[in-house]
Amino acid sequence: MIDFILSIRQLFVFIFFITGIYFLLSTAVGLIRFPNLYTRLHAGSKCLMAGGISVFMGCIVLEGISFVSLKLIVIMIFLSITNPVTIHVIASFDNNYNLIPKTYTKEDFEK
Amino acid sequence: MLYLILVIVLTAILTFYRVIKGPSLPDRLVAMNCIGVMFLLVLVLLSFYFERKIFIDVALVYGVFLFINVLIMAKYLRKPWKGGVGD
Amino acid sequence: MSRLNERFKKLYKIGLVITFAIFLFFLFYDIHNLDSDGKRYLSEHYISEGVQETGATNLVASVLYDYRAFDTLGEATVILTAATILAFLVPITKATMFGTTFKSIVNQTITLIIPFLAVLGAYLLLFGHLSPGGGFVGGVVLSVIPILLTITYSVDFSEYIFKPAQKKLVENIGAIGFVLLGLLGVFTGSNFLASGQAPFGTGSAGEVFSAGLIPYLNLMIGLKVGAGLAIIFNSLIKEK
Amino acid sequence: MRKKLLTFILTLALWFVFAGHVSIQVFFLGTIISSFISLMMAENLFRLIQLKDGTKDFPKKTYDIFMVIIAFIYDVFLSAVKVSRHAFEIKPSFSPRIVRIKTSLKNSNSIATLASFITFTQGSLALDFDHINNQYVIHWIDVHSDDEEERKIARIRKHLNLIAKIVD
Repeated sequence: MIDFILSIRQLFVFIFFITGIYFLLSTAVGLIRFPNLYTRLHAGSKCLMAGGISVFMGCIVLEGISFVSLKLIVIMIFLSITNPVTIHVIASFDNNYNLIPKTYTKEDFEK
Repeated sequence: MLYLILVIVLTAILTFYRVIKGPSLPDRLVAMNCIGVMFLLVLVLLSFYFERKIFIDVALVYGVFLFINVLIMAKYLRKPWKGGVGD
Repeated sequence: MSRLNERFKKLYKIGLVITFAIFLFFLFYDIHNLDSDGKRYLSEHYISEGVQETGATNLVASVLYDYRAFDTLGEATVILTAATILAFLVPITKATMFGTTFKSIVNQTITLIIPFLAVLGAYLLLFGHLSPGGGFVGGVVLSVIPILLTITYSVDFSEYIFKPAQKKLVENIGAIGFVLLGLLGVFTGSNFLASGQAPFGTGSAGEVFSAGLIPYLNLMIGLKVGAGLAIIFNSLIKEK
Repeated sequence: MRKKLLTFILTLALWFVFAGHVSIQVFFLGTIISSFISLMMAENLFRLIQLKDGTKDFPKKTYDIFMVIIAFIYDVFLSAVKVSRHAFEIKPSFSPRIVRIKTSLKNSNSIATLASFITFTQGSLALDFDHINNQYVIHWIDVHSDDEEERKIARIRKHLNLIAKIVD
């Protein structure tokens, strides 16, 4: 009975790690092959977070119920809160990046 | 476990192509953010490989600094104007 | 002549890389062969007897704050000097910087994660002798809070919440408290900054209140580094 | 007072997770630190959330938060499959479009939550937020016709109702 539960746990860990590798590889391939910035932002937000969450879930199943898995859950929540904000900041940075040098002329700097 | 770490490092090296090539500055920022998260995963997996669970604290602090780093870069980096400081 | 000059410039970079590689190779070769000689008696002593003598399970903390604590005092003085000189030299007038302005989405998220950062910094400060971390890392994490307030709102708002005089006071408390804690060793009849040899009692290793003076020294270094970095960042960003 | 108590309990739980073991000394230190943090920051943390009904409908609210988390994880994986399918095509084909969507949310806390939800739904990315007209600027990865656009906007409205139930 115990062997059965152990093999089930190994199977779940294996499935989670394989999906994580697939999403991380698709992140790298997408960043190389996509044509412009906004489509690259899609690859950098969704595939990356799916890969990260699945690798963390594999580690949690491998560890079991303890304080270490609670700490892993804290890191997971922190990443999933901050990553959309990072992507939004880079996108709005690109908007201003193209706009600002046109709106300031040379006379503004001489003042 | 060791093969998993090697595959993640290989994807990070693939992503580094975009950092070198990238035509504009936001492309490089996105690629750098991706490399940072991948190495955070490597740190977590290394703590499982060496069976020292206390190293997860290092990954936590690394995640905090990654967020701050990208925010400050996105705020103050810009295209240099003619006759300015960076020209 | 100019063509020769260009070729020399190219060869100069390649030669620099090769020289550096050879230097690193010899360095690593020496470190790798360190085992064969009898040069490691000091580190063997630290590894085998460090936990018993100082009471800290983190061996790096036991070296930094017990065996070589006097070096740490010198390192911490560097930050104090840098903060005072920057606050003295940088002019007070403010200029416009062309940074991008953040929307309310960023502000709300930062308001959510600031208590998390405060708890993380306090944990790294107070558990420096049990886990990786310690005074320097904990101080940097604590100083991230004023830096975040500066880059999302403005310098004025950040200096309204954490006043510059308060930050100076906290840094001075850290600097003076370190020396006063070191003098405690002299009063009990042993050396300056001694915690393992002085008769304080190291406690049982692995608990929170143990390891003699090390947690308190960690706390002082953390306060000093955190306040110092916040002062340096706020005096360099002169945004209107 | 209720806000301070909630902040105190949350930070104390976070402290125990970091510390890694439970003993009297850890509890003593954690009480000091989390009371200090909750006295300083409770007003700023819950500045814009109105706790109108109090503890009366606590089980219903917990159920709603649970539903939001399930929807979040489901959306992340479904959208990642869709983008990764584009990455492994022989010739990557897109038809991007930029759309503006008007919202009825007034709370700036729920606006931030909805922005991170939009980033993780299928094929959409929140580029910017317009404070004057109260609308999002959204980039879609593949929209082929106007008919399809309507269907995708309806999917965002579902998230909007879900979030308006919890924080608004």
